[in-house]
Amino acid sequence: MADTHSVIGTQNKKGQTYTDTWKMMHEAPRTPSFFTGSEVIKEALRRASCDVMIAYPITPQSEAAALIGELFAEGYIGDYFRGESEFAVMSQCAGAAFGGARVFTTTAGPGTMRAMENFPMWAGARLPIQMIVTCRGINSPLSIQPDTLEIAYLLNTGMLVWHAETAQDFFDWILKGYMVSEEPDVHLPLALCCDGFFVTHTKDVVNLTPADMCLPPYDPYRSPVPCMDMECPPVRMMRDPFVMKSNYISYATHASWQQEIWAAIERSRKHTIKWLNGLIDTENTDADIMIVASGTAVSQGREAIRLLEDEGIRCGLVKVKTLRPWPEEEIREATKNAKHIFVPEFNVTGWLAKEIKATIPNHHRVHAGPHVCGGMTMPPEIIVQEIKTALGMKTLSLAGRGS
Amino acid sequence: MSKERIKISEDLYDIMPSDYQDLVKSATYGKEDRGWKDIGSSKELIEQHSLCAGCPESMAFRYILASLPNPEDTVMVGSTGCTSLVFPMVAVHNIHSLFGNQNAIASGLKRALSVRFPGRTKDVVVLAGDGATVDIGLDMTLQAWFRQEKFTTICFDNELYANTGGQESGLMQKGFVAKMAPVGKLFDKVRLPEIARESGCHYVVNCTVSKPSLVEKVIRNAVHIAREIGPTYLQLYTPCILEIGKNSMEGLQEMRDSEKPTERFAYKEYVSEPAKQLLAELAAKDKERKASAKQLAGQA
Amino acid sequence: MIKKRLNIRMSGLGGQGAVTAAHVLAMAANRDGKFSISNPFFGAEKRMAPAESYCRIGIERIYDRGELVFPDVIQVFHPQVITMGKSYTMPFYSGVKEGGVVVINSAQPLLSEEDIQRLKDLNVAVFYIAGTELAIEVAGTELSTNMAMIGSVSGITKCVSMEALDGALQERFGKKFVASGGTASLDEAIKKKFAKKEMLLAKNLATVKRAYEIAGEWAEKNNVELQVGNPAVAA
Amino acid sequence: MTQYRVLPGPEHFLPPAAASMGVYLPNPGEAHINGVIATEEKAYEEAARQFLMAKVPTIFPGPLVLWAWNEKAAKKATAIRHLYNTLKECVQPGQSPMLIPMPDYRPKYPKINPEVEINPNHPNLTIWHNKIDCCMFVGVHCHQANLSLKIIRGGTSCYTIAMCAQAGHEDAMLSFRDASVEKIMKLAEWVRKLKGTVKPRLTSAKSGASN
Repeated sequence: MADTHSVIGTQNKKGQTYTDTWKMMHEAPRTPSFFTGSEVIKEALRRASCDVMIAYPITPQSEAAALIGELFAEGYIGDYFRGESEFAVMSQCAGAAFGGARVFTTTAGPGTMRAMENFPMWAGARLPIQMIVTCRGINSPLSIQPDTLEIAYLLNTGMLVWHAETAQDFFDWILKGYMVSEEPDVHLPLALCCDGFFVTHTKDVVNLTPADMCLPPYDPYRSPVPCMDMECPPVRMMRDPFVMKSNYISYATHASWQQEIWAAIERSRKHTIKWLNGLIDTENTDADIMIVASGTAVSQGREAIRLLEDEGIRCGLVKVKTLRPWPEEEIREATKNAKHIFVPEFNVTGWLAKEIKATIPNHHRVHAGPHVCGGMTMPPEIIVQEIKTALGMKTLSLAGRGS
Repeated sequence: MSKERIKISEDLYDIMPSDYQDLVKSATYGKEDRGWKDIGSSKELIEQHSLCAGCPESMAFRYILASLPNPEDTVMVGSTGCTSLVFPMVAVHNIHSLFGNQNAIASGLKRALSVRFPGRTKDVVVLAGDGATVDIGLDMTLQAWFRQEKFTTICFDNELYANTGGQESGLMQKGFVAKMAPVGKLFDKVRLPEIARESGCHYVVNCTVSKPSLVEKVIRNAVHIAREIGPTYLQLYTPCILEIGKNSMEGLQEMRDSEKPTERFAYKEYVSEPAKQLLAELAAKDKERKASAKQLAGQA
Repeated sequence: MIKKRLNIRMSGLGGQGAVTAAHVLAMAANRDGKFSISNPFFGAEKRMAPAESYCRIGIERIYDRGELVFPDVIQVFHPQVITMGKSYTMPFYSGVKEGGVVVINSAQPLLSEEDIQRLKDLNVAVFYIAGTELAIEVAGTELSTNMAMIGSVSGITKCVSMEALDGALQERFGKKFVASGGTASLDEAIKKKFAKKEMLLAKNLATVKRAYEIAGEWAEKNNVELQVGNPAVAA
Repeated sequence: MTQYRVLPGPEHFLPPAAASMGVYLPNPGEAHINGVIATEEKAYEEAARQFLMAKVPTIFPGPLVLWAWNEKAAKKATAIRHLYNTLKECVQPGQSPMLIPMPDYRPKYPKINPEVEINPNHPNLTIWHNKIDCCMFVGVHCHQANLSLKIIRGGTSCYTIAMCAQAGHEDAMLSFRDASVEKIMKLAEWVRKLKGTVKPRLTSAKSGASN
């Protein structure tokens, strides 16, 4: 029976040393590397002691999924194969997780939607699968461009949902993500999202941990539910039996089961705050104007804040790192001084603005925008214009390209 | 799990419900030549279930569980349907997740067990109804066979959706009038056994569960071949007496009637060349074992 | 003009290596200790269809991502970008910032009177370089056109040093490099053109150098100054 | 800091999960009482007191200790038996300690026998039938323990204790974490220590909303 702590200091078959994750992430030396987001996902997986990765082609995650295949060929991943569709892949991931493996997969846009039936099942079954979501358009007409609408659909599946801003977030959060989602009191799947292309296909400097260090392996016997390998009790065990009156069971069981999933998301706060150093990052929370955003919109917000500074306008920032658990208290506190709260988003419905409005007092302070979608870029100039317009300041009109 | 590890803690043995005490005392985990004949003389791996009285599915379950070569190292995968009312009562780890994804679950499961327990026997057996196997799950059924996933797929074919109240299914006979087939089913029963052969299965059998000895034989063959060579498929007729308007005691006769040479469930078998070799080797070993056993008996 | 950030938009046709050009330029800037980010236009790459890439170089950390809507420099890799409108925008220079530069790969002028006037109003300098001819002359293949374009933008803006470009080329073509579909096959194509990898590197570098010189001279003669640096210090 | 307290029920038709009310699990070395972080020493004393106050103090061992699937499990089973025996020795006339297993988590057909087992899908059948007014879960998988604890809090007035081998349970009124043989033995010592110093409750468990 695998004991996570007893193996620390020993080596795996690739000669990597199983290292205490906290030391590996916080104390080990870092090497700056100029990589695309896809390459960074591969480098994180090289260090993740992953048992099973299942792949399927869909832009913009295909490159990362294929690169992990190379890792498998090199012997860093236990098993790897291409499934037949996202629905099947997510079920194959579930099968591997039921069997006690540390599982990884990647998907995007329409793939996320096709696989959707699996996600509440993953959460209900307490499977700590990690899924990278490189967001892209999901509606007709087809678009492979960045668009974060699919995240709105993931928010109520019972999965943990994090939204990475940069490739650096990706590298760190993939590894830290397993530490949070595999905690026995959490033990939930993690959807680690990013805005497709903006992160996956952009070359940027990322600081990597040493390649000869890797995470301790997953210990399925700390799971809050029995692992299906015929190595642990009870021997008469079905994952997971129907809960209905015809089984002489109270509906209260299913209700309590659902509550337990959301309780587990709540429990993840403590661990997530420790590993991600808080559920949000903030800058200048004393400013009258705040930008609250997640993912690439945070980056665009940072550029906008610089442009505003050049014009003598002070603007603060809240980077929302985790959407589930939702940082309600943190956002309320960080925006308590703000007179205007701007929420730039790469989707048409403004789901983040809605969540924030439901969270803070005096939500008339929230300006839901600017919005772009369908792959449009959000130039910082557009955010500046939105803010100045709302403040009643003059701005030159910024038509998009084609003017 | 070795038989030795299926053991109750001594200091709490007395408070364990009797069905578990019996399971430890007289179930046939680890018994080399376990089979249907153990039924009655040993504790079965299935507890009281909630299927209809006389349901042939319950017979099938009992024969299959009595015949699995290594229940102590077998994990089963089911799907939504009547079978999922039985699985909670089965003393072998088993999984239900969604309707129709059983062969995808099994693919991931088998690979995970191979990674975690290299060089050890870990059998995976899928058991699902015809709706799950042939309709909603057909894609994943076939793709697992294309990929040569090393597990057994068993289809309980009752030729309709029983758990939801008797709707048309792909394995239903042409012309049969059912819910959602108000004027009778308009196309032929899907020929999955033939499709299975063409899709890469190394052992395919189409039969009823009227004869326990036959069920035992095909289950052992299917599991051994899946373990050593590649995918295997069993399509077993387990009529839904309720939906075809029969009485509890008429299930067996229904199966006997439909396994006649000209009928839909006349015994059909396909064995690939490598599978034939393996079966021959297993038969030889078996003979040896019996001979030496006899010898020992002679000496005694 | 000295700016904290130089935003470069490269408009070309699929197969010309515009994506590679942006990557190499960014890698070079990174080697020079500047901050840089490069990314392709996010679309299906098709030969001879419009293709675009973006390179951002600055003296402070760069967060901005994606398509460059308001560039300082626009590079036109192929005449058809202008003559046949094979551009994501009409006109190809829309969004260009005041005091910017447009670099066009063409032996003869292509701009209409109206375009010339509009660019003049924006105080945007236009530089023509016969990049493809130069590539054929120096490297012996039109596939090195992107090298000529890298050279010209560096020559005008001095945004990267020749040493850094040399190193970036080594890194890009010297070792196994992860590239997606179209770019990967382009790598294969250009490797076939050269007997040895060393040869490929040498010829490409030579093309970059030559374009760097030509563009540098032009910038000096027409005192076009657009550089990356700290305006505060420069002032 | 949440004002919510995890107290004996019957609490509600569908009570909330304590974690969703802002109750946090103890850190290593700590325990919680009614949802408030407490020292382990304090928790031992309170748990022992609750046991000795109860009319039917009961231990519910789960599959992880009922089965000798590894050495540690068998040793914990011995410790649990010792705790039960200690309880029997330390209670006063009229108090009747019980040791009832949770052998598995399946929806059992046709129904469980509440005299000999407890099931996480309808734990209250066993609580009500045996008039259990204080119970301790040990060796139950965390997910299943949480279901049981919450359903019990919803429908009965039973005081619940969790001796959890992992991170503990907010849905119990008192929870230890990182349970070990030593911790179970230590609880037994406390029961012995408080013998005769605690006045037993006279009334037995009220039953509440039926689930």
